[in-house]
Amino acid sequence: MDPFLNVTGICKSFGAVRALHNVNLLASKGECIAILGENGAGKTTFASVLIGLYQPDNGEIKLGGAPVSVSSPAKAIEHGIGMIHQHFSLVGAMNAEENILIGLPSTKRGAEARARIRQLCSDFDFNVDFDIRVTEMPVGMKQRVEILKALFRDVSILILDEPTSVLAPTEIAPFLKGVRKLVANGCLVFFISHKLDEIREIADRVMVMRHGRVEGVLPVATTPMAQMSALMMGEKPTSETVGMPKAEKVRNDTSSAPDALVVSDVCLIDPGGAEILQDLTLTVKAGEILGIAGIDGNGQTELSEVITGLKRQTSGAIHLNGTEISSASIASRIADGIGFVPEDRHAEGLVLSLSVEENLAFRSIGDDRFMSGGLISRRAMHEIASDVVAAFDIRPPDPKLNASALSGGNQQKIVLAREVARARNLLVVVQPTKGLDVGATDFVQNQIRAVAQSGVGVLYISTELEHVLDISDRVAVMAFGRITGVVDPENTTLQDIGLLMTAAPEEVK
Amino acid sequence: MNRFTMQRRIAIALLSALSVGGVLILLDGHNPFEAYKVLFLESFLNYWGFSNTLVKASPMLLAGLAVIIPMRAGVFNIGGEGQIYIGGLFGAVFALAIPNLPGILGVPLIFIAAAAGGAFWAAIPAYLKAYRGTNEVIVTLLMNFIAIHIVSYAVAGPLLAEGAPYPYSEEVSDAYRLPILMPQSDTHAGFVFGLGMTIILYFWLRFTPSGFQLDLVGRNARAAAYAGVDQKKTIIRAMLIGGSLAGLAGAIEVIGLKYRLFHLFSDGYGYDGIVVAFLAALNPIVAPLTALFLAGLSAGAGTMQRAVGVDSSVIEVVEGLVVVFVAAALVTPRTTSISILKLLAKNLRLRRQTQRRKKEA
Amino acid sequence: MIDLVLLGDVLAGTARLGTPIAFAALGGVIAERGGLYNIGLEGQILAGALGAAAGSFATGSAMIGLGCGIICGLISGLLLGYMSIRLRINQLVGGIALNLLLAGLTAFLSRQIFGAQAGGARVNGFSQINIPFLSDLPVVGPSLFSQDPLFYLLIGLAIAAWFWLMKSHKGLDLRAVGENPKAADLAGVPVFRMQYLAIAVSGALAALAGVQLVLSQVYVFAEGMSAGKGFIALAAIILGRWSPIGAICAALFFGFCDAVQFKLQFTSPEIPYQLFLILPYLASLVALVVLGAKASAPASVGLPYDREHR
Amino acid sequence: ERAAIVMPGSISDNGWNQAGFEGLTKAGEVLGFEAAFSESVHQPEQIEVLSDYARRGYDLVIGHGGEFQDAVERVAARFPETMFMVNNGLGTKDNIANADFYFSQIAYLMGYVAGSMSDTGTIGIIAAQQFKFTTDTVAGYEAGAKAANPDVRVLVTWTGDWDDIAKGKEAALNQISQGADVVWPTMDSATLGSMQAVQEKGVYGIGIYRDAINEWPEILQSAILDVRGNMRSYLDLAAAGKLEGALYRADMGNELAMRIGSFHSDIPVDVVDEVNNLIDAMKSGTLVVNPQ
Ligand SMILES: Nc1ncnc2c1ncn2[C@@H]1O[C@H](COP(=O)(O)OP(=O)(O)OP(=O)(O)O)[C@@H](O)[C@H]1O
Ligand SMILES: Nc1ncnc2c1ncn2[C@@H]1O[C@H](COP(=O)(O)OP(=O)(O)OP(=O)(O)O)[C@@H](O)[C@H]1O
Ligand SMILES: [Mg+2]
Ligand SMILES: [Mg+2]
Repeated sequence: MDPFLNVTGICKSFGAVRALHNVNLLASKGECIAILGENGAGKTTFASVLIGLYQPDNGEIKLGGAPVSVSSPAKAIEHGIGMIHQHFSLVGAMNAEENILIGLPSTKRGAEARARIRQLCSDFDFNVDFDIRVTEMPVGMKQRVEILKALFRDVSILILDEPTSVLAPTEIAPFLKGVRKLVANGCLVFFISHKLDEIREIADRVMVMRHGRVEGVLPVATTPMAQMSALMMGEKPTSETVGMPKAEKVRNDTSSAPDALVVSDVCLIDPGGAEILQDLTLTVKAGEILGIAGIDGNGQTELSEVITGLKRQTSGAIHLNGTEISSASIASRIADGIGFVPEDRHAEGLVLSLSVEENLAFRSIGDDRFMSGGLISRRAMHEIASDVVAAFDIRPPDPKLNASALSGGNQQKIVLAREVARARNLLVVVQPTKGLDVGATDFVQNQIRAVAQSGVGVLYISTELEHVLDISDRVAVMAFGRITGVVDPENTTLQDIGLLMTAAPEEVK
Repeated sequence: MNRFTMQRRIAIALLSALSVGGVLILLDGHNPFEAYKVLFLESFLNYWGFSNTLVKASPMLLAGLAVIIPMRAGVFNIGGEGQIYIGGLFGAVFALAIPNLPGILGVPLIFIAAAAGGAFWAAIPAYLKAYRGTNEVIVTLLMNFIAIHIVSYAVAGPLLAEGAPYPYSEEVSDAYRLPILMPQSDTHAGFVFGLGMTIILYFWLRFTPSGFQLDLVGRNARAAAYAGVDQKKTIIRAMLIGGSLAGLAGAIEVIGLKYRLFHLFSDGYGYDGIVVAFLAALNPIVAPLTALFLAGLSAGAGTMQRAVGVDSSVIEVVEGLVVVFVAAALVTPRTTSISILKLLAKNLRLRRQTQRRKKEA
Repeated sequence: MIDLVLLGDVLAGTARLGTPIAFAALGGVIAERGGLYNIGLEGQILAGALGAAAGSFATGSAMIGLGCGIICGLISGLLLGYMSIRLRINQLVGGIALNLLLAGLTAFLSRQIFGAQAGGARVNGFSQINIPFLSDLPVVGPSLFSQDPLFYLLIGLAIAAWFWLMKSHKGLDLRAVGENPKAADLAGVPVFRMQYLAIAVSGALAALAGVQLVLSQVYVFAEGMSAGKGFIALAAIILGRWSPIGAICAALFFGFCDAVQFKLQFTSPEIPYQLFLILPYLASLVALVVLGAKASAPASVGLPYDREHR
Repeated sequence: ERAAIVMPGSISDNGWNQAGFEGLTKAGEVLGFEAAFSESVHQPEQIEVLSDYARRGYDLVIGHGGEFQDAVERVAARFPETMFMVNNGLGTKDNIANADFYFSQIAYLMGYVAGSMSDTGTIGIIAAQQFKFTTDTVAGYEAGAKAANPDVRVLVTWTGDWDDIAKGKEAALNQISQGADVVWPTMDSATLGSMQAVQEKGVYGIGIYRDAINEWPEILQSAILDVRGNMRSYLDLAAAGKLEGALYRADMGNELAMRIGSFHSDIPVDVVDEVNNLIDAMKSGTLVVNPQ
């Protein structure tokens, strides 16, 4: 029997960067193929070719034995190919329903469509607010809308590009179950992820990519994880690739350390009157990593913004090293040595139209490091960037490249590198490992640990519970804009944390 | 499209524009080759033609910069035209009110007055944009019309020169007139002044934190806020600079070219500035080139009419076509923001490489 | 009683002065909602005017003139579309160049078609239609219900455009293109086709402004007869917050101020007339500030969409 | 002999510029001049264009409109061999001649006709922009109207635009709705719009530059400012090498340049006679209209 999808000899270059090199793949219906590879390996590019977003320089795609030309996403949809994108492609000014219905034939947009959307939501156990516009949604909800959009389109090939990166742990399981159901119904699913456990759970085969080539397509069940990583990393052991020994997991004893950050009784009420943060109090000691766990959308983002000055709290106080900074400007907090990795790298972490080196500098442009004789030293900027690019293994290793040309994971590394270097007194990170491959994740976690070890307080906010537990000295759990409990990551169970995460507001009091 | 090199694209573009225009010139009963010869030779390679080009390029350059700086902060200044008028008005009023200063003192003061006028006219949309979120495009556009009428009133009323057959003011005193660069012509020092501004602004944007931060606001306002840049202040600053530059363009027209304030003294230079700015991909250092291109086109077109007798309506068509086609050639696939200079440099490098390779082979 | 007559006058003047601006503004709204600036409105008004004059001149039929005007608008719209969508020329530069080109071309052609008597060749046009009963109403009757057919067409088109844009599926798709073309593309909207459609319709609507000037107002073509209406229309788009109805209200408001301005010149001849000429612009500005036009433009307007760029 | 004319507007504007263009080309044909022209030359280009013609060896360079006065003075100083002329100019030099019209004189006659023919006692005049030409015209028109009917009300509207036809129409409609039953539009292209309104509303109009009754039957009388004739008279001098740096002012005495057109058939004989008497008085100098 002919395979359903037959991809042969696909090549794609961007300028000097060879993003795909002679990619071949056979796949049949009812199969789930994971795509694994380092940041910048070409996963998203491959998916984009399938979906008609990029035109390959070479190669052929056959569907059901017949060559097809996927010259546009609309064509792809006609052929029953759908995709969930790594970076959301939603219309901010429209609500969830409109976003899902855009582009569909009129016959599929009637009242039944609305009913079906809600049905899908409950099938997948998705919490989506249909009354607000996408711009007002927390990232997790955006991702759910993105997923719904693809699911709604009755596809025979579905490509998921890091679909779970900002889903709450509680949402991931039902989502994966839903995907399995699709596969069982004969859908061909590509699942791009850096999370080996998810791949293991859901995929039948894994296609490992490296530097734009397919290194192998292996059955998941019989291939040890180590072999997958080895293929992906090019035989080198993980820690060496990233140029640093994997740090011993040492818990810092910070009980006698001074307080780096004290947040006391902070409330934040949004213009609509909703209480986003309620009497929130927490302390981060110098040299300590305080993890914040919680389901996305419970005020974590806002907490980080209040601390860094992007939002002004309605009441309450914030102290940094004993000095009140409650009403200090963002600029003065930057000058105070607060590093901040924001949640949305495209929206605020990066300026995509600037080069990598400028992105590495823009939040500290007045620093002596970047200045000479009162002027910005482009040379210093370049040299510092060259070092960072090497240390963080940012690819392609060209600091003059526009940030927009980098893969998602490499973009994240830029933000992290910049903020880690900047943080002298406090580092606030939100979803720092989002989109990073295994090696990069280790590297970044090590960097953050190193920052803490140098005496900087770290506030580590993430929905990736494992990473939080892995790195934190203490873990505070947030729900409904409050801290519902602070636990010791060594002596706590996932269940306890799960309870705290979903604690109803009245219980919290 | 992607496969063409820069030179080829520009060449093809110009050829297409000129052949379409040539047909019209032919229809109009003239020899297109003769007309085009004049168009090119007399805009740059002829003393008088080049002087005309420079005269026009001066306000265009400053008006272009007046678009570039605000645009780099994400503010769309359509108001160059109005700012030119108000700048010219302020400069002229100052020059006429205090006619007896030595030039060395008077000219800078006139410039300051004109810059203040332009900045004042830009401050209104800037304030509305920064603090009330009002769309700046519409405010600046409407204010252009208002400014033109204000100057029209001023020169027909309070400033009207004695015995003038047309609304214009008295002449400014000799000491205040900009020096003439090319003897016997009207080429005043305005373009040199514009070049100076260009260099200052280029370095400011590229090598000072405040310039860099202004650029950030335009590229990604949220990221700029996250970098501690005060967006409101930046918008105001950018517009004040833009307005000052346009105001200076007005002053240059008054004390460099006409020596009086005239009704309708700017012929849409504020709008030409938009073309100059975007053809330069918003890079100040490229703006002199694009200003010269546009000015040369307009000067050459004029001579084409006078020397060959081509109908001015046909000339407008040719001008429009050339701008369209050249703009099309300058758009590089997928890298709209790369500046012309960069592209040229890249091209040269490529060519040298291939030549070297050929030699080696 | 005098006041009522005055009011009726002003209303009629509003409709006359506002209608061409409103057509152009409506065209601008459609284009901008699809993510394209149409700075070429001014030139397209001229194209429509010339088309209408030439069509009616050649055949003696106003309807054919109308058709020719619309076709000229469609072509000029598609031309701008090609520049903005395919060539990805900066949309402001392209629009400004198109204005230059069309100003020249219409002048050239009109001299060819109508000869030396360029301004003088008068053509057949539309006459007023009195809506039964309504046109007999006092004050508003003669001014609003006894207008040329294109005024009614404007009202009809505005409502249709509003309905299409805000309520229909294709309208949603078009708005999505203007907000985030990549998202629309990935959702299966044929982005480029939608944009060409929008810009062509936009050109045709702008051309209707010229058609109205020629076939309903002055019955001749004159060089430069758009006289800046395309630029005022750009302001009306924003003042009307990118809504078809809003833009038309804004255009009519502008027309209203212009009509009032003429009246004021009589009542206060001692005030310099330039101040009255400023009035429509100033009033629009004040309206904008008072109404607090915070509503923002379609997020991607003016940015050429390149599928492979990220 | 070569002559060039530089105009501020389009040569097909049915008004000032068209008159200038035709004036030079027609005269050129008759007198054997080589004639060149530049249209739509705006403020910043004036000096450039004028100098260019001088440099190209044109013997006579004409700036068509008072707005060229200043630029001509600048350029003329540089090209002492070239003769310059400003139509509607003010201020002569050795090589700068001026030609203009005694606007208020002919406007007075138009005002007189309008004042006599108005049933409502209200008449109007529409102009684009306020400067010497228009203010003189308005003043003469008012004076003439008052002479015919001391109680007449004269409406003046400024449109700010020479070529905006829609505005021209609106201005006329406004005057008519204010009771004006004679309207005199004095713009360029925009005049067409005003005349359209005059025709639609069934009132009278007054023409300018040429005998407009041939195009619009509702024209009572036209102020023929024959730029052609005026230019012809000084081009004749130029051809003979006798053009001097002097003011050549056309008044009712110079019929080639300034005269009235045909009377509308509605105008009673006595009014016609009175007008002719006024013309005689003007010619003889017994009637002096201000401003001169
Ligand atoms: N539009 C583009 N322009 C320029 N370069 C690009 C473009 N798209 C992809 N690339 C380059 O192609 C390579 C592959 O990128 P891709 O996004 O496919 O990586 P990825 O495997 O998805 O990585 P990640 O895990 O970080 O998302 C990268 O080096 C990237 O810089
Ligand atoms: N279209 C544009 N919009 C906004 N910013 C731009 C645009 N084009 C260039 N820039 C920016 O303007 C600044 C100066 O421009 P320039 O092109 O000289 O920089 P550059 O390319 O880094 O210079 P070089 O290559 O010589 O080092 C840079 O920050 C550049 O990124
Ligand atoms: Mg990717
Ligand atoms: Mg990734």
